[in-house]
Formats: sequence, structure tokens, C-alpha cells
Amino acid sequence: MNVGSRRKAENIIALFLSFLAAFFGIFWLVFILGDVLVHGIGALKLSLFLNDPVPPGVSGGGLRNAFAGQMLITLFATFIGVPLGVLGGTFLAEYARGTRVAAVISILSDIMVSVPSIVIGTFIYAVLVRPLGHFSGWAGAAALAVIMVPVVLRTTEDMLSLVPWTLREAAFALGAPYYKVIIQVVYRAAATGIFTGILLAVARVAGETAPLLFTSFNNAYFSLNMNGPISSLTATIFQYAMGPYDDWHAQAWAASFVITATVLLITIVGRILISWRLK
Amino acid sequence: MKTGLSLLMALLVTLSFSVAGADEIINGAGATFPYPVYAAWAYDYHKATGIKFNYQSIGSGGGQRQIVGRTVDFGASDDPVKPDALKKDSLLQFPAVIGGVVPVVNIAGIKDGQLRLDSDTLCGIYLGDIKKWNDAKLSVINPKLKLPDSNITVVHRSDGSGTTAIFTNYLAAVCPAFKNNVGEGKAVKWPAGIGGKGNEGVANYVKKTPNSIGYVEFAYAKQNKLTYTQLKNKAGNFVEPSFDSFEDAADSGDFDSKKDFYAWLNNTPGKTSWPIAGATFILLAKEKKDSNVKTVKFFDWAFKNGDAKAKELVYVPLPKSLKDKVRGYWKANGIQ
Amino acid sequence: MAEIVDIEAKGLNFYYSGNVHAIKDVNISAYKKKVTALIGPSGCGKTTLLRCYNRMHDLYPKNRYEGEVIFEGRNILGKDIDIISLRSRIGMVFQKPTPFPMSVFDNIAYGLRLKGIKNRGELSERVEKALRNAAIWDEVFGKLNVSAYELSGGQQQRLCIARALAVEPEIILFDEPTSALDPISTGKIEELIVELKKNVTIIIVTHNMQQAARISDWTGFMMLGELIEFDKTEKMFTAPNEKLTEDYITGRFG
Amino acid sequence: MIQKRNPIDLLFSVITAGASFMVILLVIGIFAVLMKESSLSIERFGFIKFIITNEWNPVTEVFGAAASIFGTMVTTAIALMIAIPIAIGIAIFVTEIAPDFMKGPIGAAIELLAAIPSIIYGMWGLFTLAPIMSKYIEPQLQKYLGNIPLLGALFEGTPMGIDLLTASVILSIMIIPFTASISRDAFNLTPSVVKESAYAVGATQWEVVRDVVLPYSKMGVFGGIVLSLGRALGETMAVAFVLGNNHQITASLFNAAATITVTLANEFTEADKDVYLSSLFHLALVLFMMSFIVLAAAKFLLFKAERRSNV
Repeated sequence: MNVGSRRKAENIIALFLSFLAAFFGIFWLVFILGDVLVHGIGALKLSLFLNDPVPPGVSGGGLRNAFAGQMLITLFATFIGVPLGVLGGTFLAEYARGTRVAAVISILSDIMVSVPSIVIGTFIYAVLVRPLGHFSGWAGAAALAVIMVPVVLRTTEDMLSLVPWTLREAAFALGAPYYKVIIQVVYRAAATGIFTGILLAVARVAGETAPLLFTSFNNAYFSLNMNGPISSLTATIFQYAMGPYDDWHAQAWAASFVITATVLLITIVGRILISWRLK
Repeated sequence: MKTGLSLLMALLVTLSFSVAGADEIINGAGATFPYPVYAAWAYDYHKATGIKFNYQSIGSGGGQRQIVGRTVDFGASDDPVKPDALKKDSLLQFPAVIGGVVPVVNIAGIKDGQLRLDSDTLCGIYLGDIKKWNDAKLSVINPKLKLPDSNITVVHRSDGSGTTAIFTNYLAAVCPAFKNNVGEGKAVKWPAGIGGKGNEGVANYVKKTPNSIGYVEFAYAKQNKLTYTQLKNKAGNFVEPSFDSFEDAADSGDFDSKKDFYAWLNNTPGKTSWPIAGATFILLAKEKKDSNVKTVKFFDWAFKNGDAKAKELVYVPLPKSLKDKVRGYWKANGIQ
Repeated sequence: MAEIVDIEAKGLNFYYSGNVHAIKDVNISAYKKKVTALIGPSGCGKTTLLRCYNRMHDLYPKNRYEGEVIFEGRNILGKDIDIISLRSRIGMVFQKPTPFPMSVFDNIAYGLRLKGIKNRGELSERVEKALRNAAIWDEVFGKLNVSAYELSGGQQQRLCIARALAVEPEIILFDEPTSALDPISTGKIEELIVELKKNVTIIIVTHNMQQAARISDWTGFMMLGELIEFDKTEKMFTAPNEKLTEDYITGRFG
Repeated sequence: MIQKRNPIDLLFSVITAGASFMVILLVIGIFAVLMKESSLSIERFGFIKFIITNEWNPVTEVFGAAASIFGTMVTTAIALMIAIPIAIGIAIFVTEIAPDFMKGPIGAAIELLAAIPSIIYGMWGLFTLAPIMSKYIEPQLQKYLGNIPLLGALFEGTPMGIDLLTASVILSIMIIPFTASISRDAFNLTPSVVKESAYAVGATQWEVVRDVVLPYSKMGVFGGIVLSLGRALGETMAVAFVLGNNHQITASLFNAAATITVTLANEFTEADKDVYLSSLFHLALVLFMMSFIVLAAAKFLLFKAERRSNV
């Protein structure tokens, strides 16, 4: 019976510890979100979206430039990264299914997903910024695209592999060429999954800062010119939070709130799509 | 849905290319030291002319690097570049405004201008030799203050910085130990402390860290209500940082357009002059004729209309004679 | 031969979360050292009933029992019952082999160690005994230290039986133990079950009526959560009282 | 008549192949470009010597990565030490212990927290955590652990909140949800029937977790830990705000330090001399290789383990 009570005590202690770990972890996380929420909403004003920054000391500035720049960079990164990723994933899951090449590319992509994003920033600086002679939104978009490609590629590959082979056979049996089978049947069957993967990839790059520091740089003005330096929310948060002005801090909180809310929203939509697809 | 998307995309692409032509923008980057005044000038200039002057304060090292790499229209640096180095990278250099570097502290109960420092103590703190605020050396020159028995947290710059260049140039000039152990430059190997990015970063860390000391351009100290100290100057007087004490320092400056205005304003002999001051410079790429004209137009406008704003932010506008020299320098280099 | 009731369900009702009434007022006894088979069409509640005996349903929230299951004079559905020790006395073998991710030896020793047996000699003695009783000793005594996953499906299932036997339970519950196995392995397990009843009481859920006929002493026929008929196996398969039972056994439905 | 292969199909296959070969091209390209850009530094300081030299002096133009590598390793190690037990605790809680009505929300919350951009963690660290660390946590650590020989050396100096410890804590808070969510997925792969059979022998909840769930999912959890390790190695923004940017190797966790990523973020646009910039590229190359090797090694181990369990 001693053994029994010892085991029970051990059980309770272990369960309590795990509860404690969960509580501890979740405490900090709620703390962070709460902080961002409280400070962010407090600083959220309409002028934040409508005005451009003003010099420290002048009131009424906003981050219109950063919102526009962030959207533009993310959008173009998506336009570059997604087609490459989806097509690449298609090759691995369809034409190269089961081959050694596919396995190698697949593993390399997995590794690329974890390559530090700042390293990608230095790479783009060396191949796009310096040769062209200026920082540019394109360079920023390219850096983010490089981060996106392996993510989208792997999700596409996984999602396409989940489509039953018999479905393809059924289409082949009707005399369709492979590319039509892929585009008209396989893509359609895997559409939700791929779309979710794309959403999550967008959410991930939308919050990236490090690769933008040396590529799209920053711009104190509203600019839609992808050929020149362009502002981004994340780089602005870095500048403003590190700066000494209270105005800047408030705006950094507000920007953090907006970017967190956006990323979470995209993620939630993605998750809902996943559960919806699994039903 | 699909056509809508591609329409949107086409629109965006054309937009982002077409704006390229119409956009009047000057891109510059560099010193954080003059950022407050440049930002203020740029704000007024944009209102007056509609031309955008995008200045990113990344540090003087960055300003030099980016103009050498030609990734910006102009670079800005508080660390004057020597004429032969300018020639090598085919650059032009002129001063834009003058300011002072001040030590700032965060000690409970100590107010602006109360703490006195001299070259010896400042040097000792930055070398890590003086570790506590109640160190005997500090007590001697501050008999009236009750300094705490706390460790000093030293804050310095982490980026390539003209402010650091001016500050270390001063320390190296007055303190042999510093010259030998650390040296001078935009970025040095600090023996102690934490590094903030930009004047902004140092100001921020000092603000947030009790018992810390840092060095920033005076405008940052003012705008952030940081506690500045007195410093003993070459003439042996303790002076407070102010427009006047900076102007005194500026007066002794020897700016020569033939040497591309290369000059330091540290440890000047004036009775009331602030010992750590410097001009901040603009760097142009010789061959970028079009953007140079735009940049120069901006500074010409600032020389005419920006003095009041500069004074408000406690920068010293260039003296009239120096402004004329700079204009002559532009002309001589074919920028009209 | 006197039949002694070992475990008895009285007026047992069971509801899955969401109030699905899965067991409806069932009264059934299992006799000591006999094999009781539960048969019936899919979804009739036989597995659900089986899992009441060792309160497996407690692992999932919002499941609810009503009525009693009497074991050694106590209602094991009571709140004060220590489920952990109950389960070490009523063993269970599942539909598919479920070896733990550890060696053959450790799989068998697992329950013993939980009971606090640490002595190496005693452990190996009891592991060997359990493996012999499960008629698998001859096949695995050379590979006690290899992962249990390396055994064949039939061996894994007998390993699981040995694991259940090792803690010397009074009752073992079998949940369709052969449905995932080939005929030869099935035959071995059936022989084993007949052998085991010398020592333990067995309740077995099976899909296979021939199996029930071959190995059980008593048979209960269930449908839609109700126990339709419960009787000696010979009686059930030759002259059932209920029309439904007869229809099922003769293959008219199910 | 049997026709030749549809030309559009051929075209499509070539296009997709091209897109997927982009990945190989990128890996080789990044490696080659970083190699080329750091050639000046490699030539001047030597590839290996650069890694072990503890000197980062822009004045004398002598550069060595030891301090940055040290910072990267220490922050990563401490972050993992804190994060792994907590993350696994969370995963156990969410999969095995929590009442059902909590499982869903907590699980979802963790997924979402894993998606928060790292810069948010960094900024929060500067504004909120650093003052808490310097006022409450670090003085307490110093008080209770500071006098223990050897261990005490970790907690020497002024608790200023801008230091290795704070950076490591933020990093750990950032990777907790990530690690927890992967561990949870791994735990959920344990077949419930195997868990049931452990319960059926009379195991307690903890014993089931310890003896069945953990061993069953150890490969998945290991993979998750490696991914977290990769994230921590390469994370920039979460630590950039609170690390203090000082190139030094010290025993005390209360000192400012630098990691490879933070050095790059701070100094990359500012390096004014060619050898300075080249050294920064060299740092990037070192980081790239570090994360590449760690992940490739983990992939290899997992691959081998998978093959073994499939036999």
C-alpha cells in the first residue's frame, strides 16, 4: 500500500508541476498580449493611419508611411514567393514524387525554413542593394519572398501528397494530360490546405524585421515607390521603441498592436480553414 | 475573383513604377547627432516646397558606408573625413550645423548641471576604473553632493557613431590612458558598459537605467529631460552645456574649404567654451550631379531659413562667414 | 461444478458525453474462472460494457454511469473506489496489439514495477512466468531486450496478454483480441484463453460467433445497448429463448 | 495513333522543376555570396581564428567572432533550458491533464502566441521585462545565489536588466509557445489505445505520460526542440532590444553582451571599412553554417531513427 500512496503522491506532484509550468508559461504570454493591448489601444488614434511622421517634439504624427510600406512589401513578397513555392511544391509532389531529388530539395527547404532571417537580409544586401546602388522596397520584398518560398513549397508538397493517388488515376483514365490533372483536379482537392499554408506564410513574413533592416531600409515619408527606400511597420517599431521619445514609444506600441492583431487575425483565419477542411 | 486580383496587381505594379518619376525625394542617412534638427528642417522644407527629405539616423559610420557604397543620395557624419580619404572615394564634404556632446546621468536626486565632472573622472568612468558613484575622485570635485554607493552603469554607443568619434576624440586628447587602451573612432572597443543604438538608444537606456551615465548630443538630453552634467574645460572652468558655451567652442573652429572643412572642436581654449563639441558634416558623391543639386538646395534653404529652428533645438548654426565658404565650395565643385 | 459470481452488473446504464445512452439497464454476471463472451452486432454496446468493468470510460470527460457493478461485494462504480488499483486487478487486452515503446522485458515488467517490485530476480522470474503463461516464452526468451515493436502482430498480442497476466489480475477483459490477426495467430490466442481460465475469470468481446462458441462457457447477446439474452453457451447456440438471438446466431442479420 | 508527350505538359513540368530547383540555388547562392563577401575577413583573420578570437575592435580593425558566438550560444542555451521543461509541461497539461473545456482554448492560445512577431517580444522586453528584471528578479537572484561559490559568478555585477539574462528570458518566452505547440502535436500522435492499455495495467496519469506518451513521442519532441534551437540561434529582434550590445565574454549573466544576429542588426549598415563589413558577412556566414549544421544533423538523426523504427 505504501507503494500505492507513494505513486499517487508522485502523480499529484507531477501533475501539479505540469500545471505550474503551463500556468507560468501562459502567465507571461498573457502578460505580453495584455501589455500590447493596453498600451496599443491607448495609443491608437485615427491620425496614426492618416498622417506621416513628424519630427520629435511636433505633435500629431502618424505612421501612414509605415502601414503603406508594410502592405506593399508584404504584398509583393507574396506575389513573388507564393507562385515559386506552389510550383516548386508541385514538382516535388507530382513530377518528382518519390525521387531522390525531391527528397533532397524537401530536406533543404526544411533547413531553409529555419535559416536565420537576418542572414537572408545580408544576402539580399549583397546581391540586390549594393549592385543597384540603393535600398529599395523590391529588395525588402525579395528578402521576404526568399523566406516564404521554402515554407509555401513544403506546405504545398505536403498538401498535394495528401490527395489520394486514385483521384489522379481517375483523371488520367479520362485522357487528361498530367498538367491538366494537376491544375484542374489535384490543386482543387488540395486548395484549402495550400491556401492555409500561404496564409500562415504571409503571417510569418508580415512580422519579420531583421531582413528589412538592410533591404527596404526606412523612409520618413509616405512612398509607394518600390524602387527606393520604403518604410515598414516592423523597422519603424525597432527605431521608435529604441528611441527616447515618449511619442515614439506610444506609436511603437500602437504599431505593435496593429501588427499583432493583423498577424493573429491571419493565423486565426488559417486555423479555422484547417479545422473546416478536416471536417 | 481571379480577374479582380490580377487587375489589382497590375494597378499596384504600375502605381509603384509611375510614382517613381513623380516623387521628389532626397534620400540620406547617417549621423544621429543632427537628426532632430534635420527632421525639423525637413518638415518645414516639405511644407514650403513639397520636396521630401528622407533622413534616416543610422549613425555616422552608416552614413559614410552608405555614401561610399552609393546607396543613398547623401551621407551624414559627425566624424569628419580626411581630405585624402574623400578623394579616394570621390566624395565632397561640408559642415551643416554645430552641436555639443554632453554626459548625461540618471542618479536619484541629482538635477541638471549639479554633477561636476572633469576629464580625469569622465575618463576613469569610461575606462571602468571608477566603478561607484561615491568614488573619492568624484566626491572631491562634488563636495556638496551626496552621491550614492551604487555601481555606475556605463552606457555607450553600439553603432558606428560620430558622437562617439567626437567623444572619444576628446577623451583621447585629454587622457593618455584612454588613448592607449581604447583609442578613438566612430566605434571603439569599450572596456565596460552597455551599448545603445544611436543617440536615441543611449538616451533611452540612460532614461531607463538607474545610476547610469551616457553621452548624447545636447538636443537629445534636452528633449528627453535627461540630467546633464557640468564639465571642466581647458581653461579650468566648470561650464554647463548651453547654446553659448557651444558657440564659444564653435568660434575657435578652423574650417578650411581647401581641406574639405576637416576640423574638430574639442577641448577648445575659450574661457566658457564647452569642451566636447563638433560640427556635423554632409557627404556627397561627386558624380551624383542631379541629387547633389537637390541636396545642396535643401541646405541652402536651411542656411537661410533654419537658424531659428536650430537654436531652438540647441544647435549652433554655422556662422555667416562659414556659410559663405560652404556656398563657395559648392560652386567650386560645380554644384549649382 | 458450482458457479461463483465474480463480477456482476446490476441495472447498469451508461451514457457517453452528450447523453448518448449506450448501455441500457443491463444485468449480467461473469462467473469465476469461466469465459464469458459478449456478442452482438456492431455498435450494440458490448465493448462499452466491457470498458465499464475497469472504468476505462473515466479517461474521457462527461461519461456517466448509473447502476452498479459489484466486485468482491463492492460497487466499483462508486466515487471512493481507487481506479488505479482496480485496474491492476482487472486486466485488459485490446483489439489491436498495444505494446509500449520499450523492450519486451520492460513491457511485461511495467505493471510489476508500478506495484513496487524492484528486485531484479523476482522481476525476471515473474516476467518469465507471465510469458510462459501467455505461451510466448519459447518465441521471445532470446529477445527480451529488443523493442516490442520488432515482434510479429500475433506475438505482440500475446505479449500484451502476458503483460496483463504479469500483475496477476483476477479478471482479464478481452476486447476482440483476434480481430487484427491471421487465423494461425488467432488459433494460438484462443487456445491460450482456454488455458488461462484455469486461473482467471475472462470476459471477451468478439465479433466472431464461432469463436464465442469455441471458447466461452457463458454468452451474452446484446443489441442496441440492451442485453437481449444471457445463458450458457451451449444453450445459446442450440436453443436460444429469444427470436432475436436465434436470428443473429443463424446469420439472418448482423 | 499514339501522340508524343503533350508539349504544354513538358513546359509545365520544366517550370515547376525550375521553381523547386530555386531552393537548391538559394542555398548554394547564399553560401557562395557570403563566402565571397567574407573573403577579405577570411584572408585577414583566417576562418577558424576568426571564430576563436575574442576581439571586436573597429579602431584597430581587428575582428573576431568569439564574443558574438558566445552570446549566441549562451542565450540559446539558457533559453532552451528554461523553455523546454515549461513547454513540455504545457504540452502535457494541454493533452493529458487539462479539463476538456480548457484544452481547446489553451491549445489555440498557444498556437496564436507562436505566431506573434518576435519584435513584439523584444519591445515588450525592453519596456516591461527589463525593469522587472532589474528591480525584482535579478537582485533576488544575486541575494540568494550570489554567494554560492562558482554559481555566484553568474550573478555578479549591477543588475541593470539590459543583459544576457534578460535576453535569454525573453528568448525563452518567445520559443515556449513554439516548442509547446510542436510537442503537443507529437503527444497527440500517441494512439489512445496504447495509453488505455497502460491505464489498464493500473498506471497513474503521470506514469502514462512518463512511460508511454513521452517515449512514444520523443522523436517528435526532439524535432521540435531542434526547430526551437534553430529559432533561438537565429532570432534577432527578440534579443536586440535588451542585450546591451557589448562584445565581451564574461561569466556573469548580468553583463551586456552581443549575439551574432544583434551585431549584424546594429552594425551592418554602419560598417565603414571594407574589412569591417567583410567581417560582418563572415559573422553571417558563421551563423548560416551553425544553423545549417544543427538542422541538417537533426534531420539526419531523425531520418536514421525513422528508418530504424520502420524495419
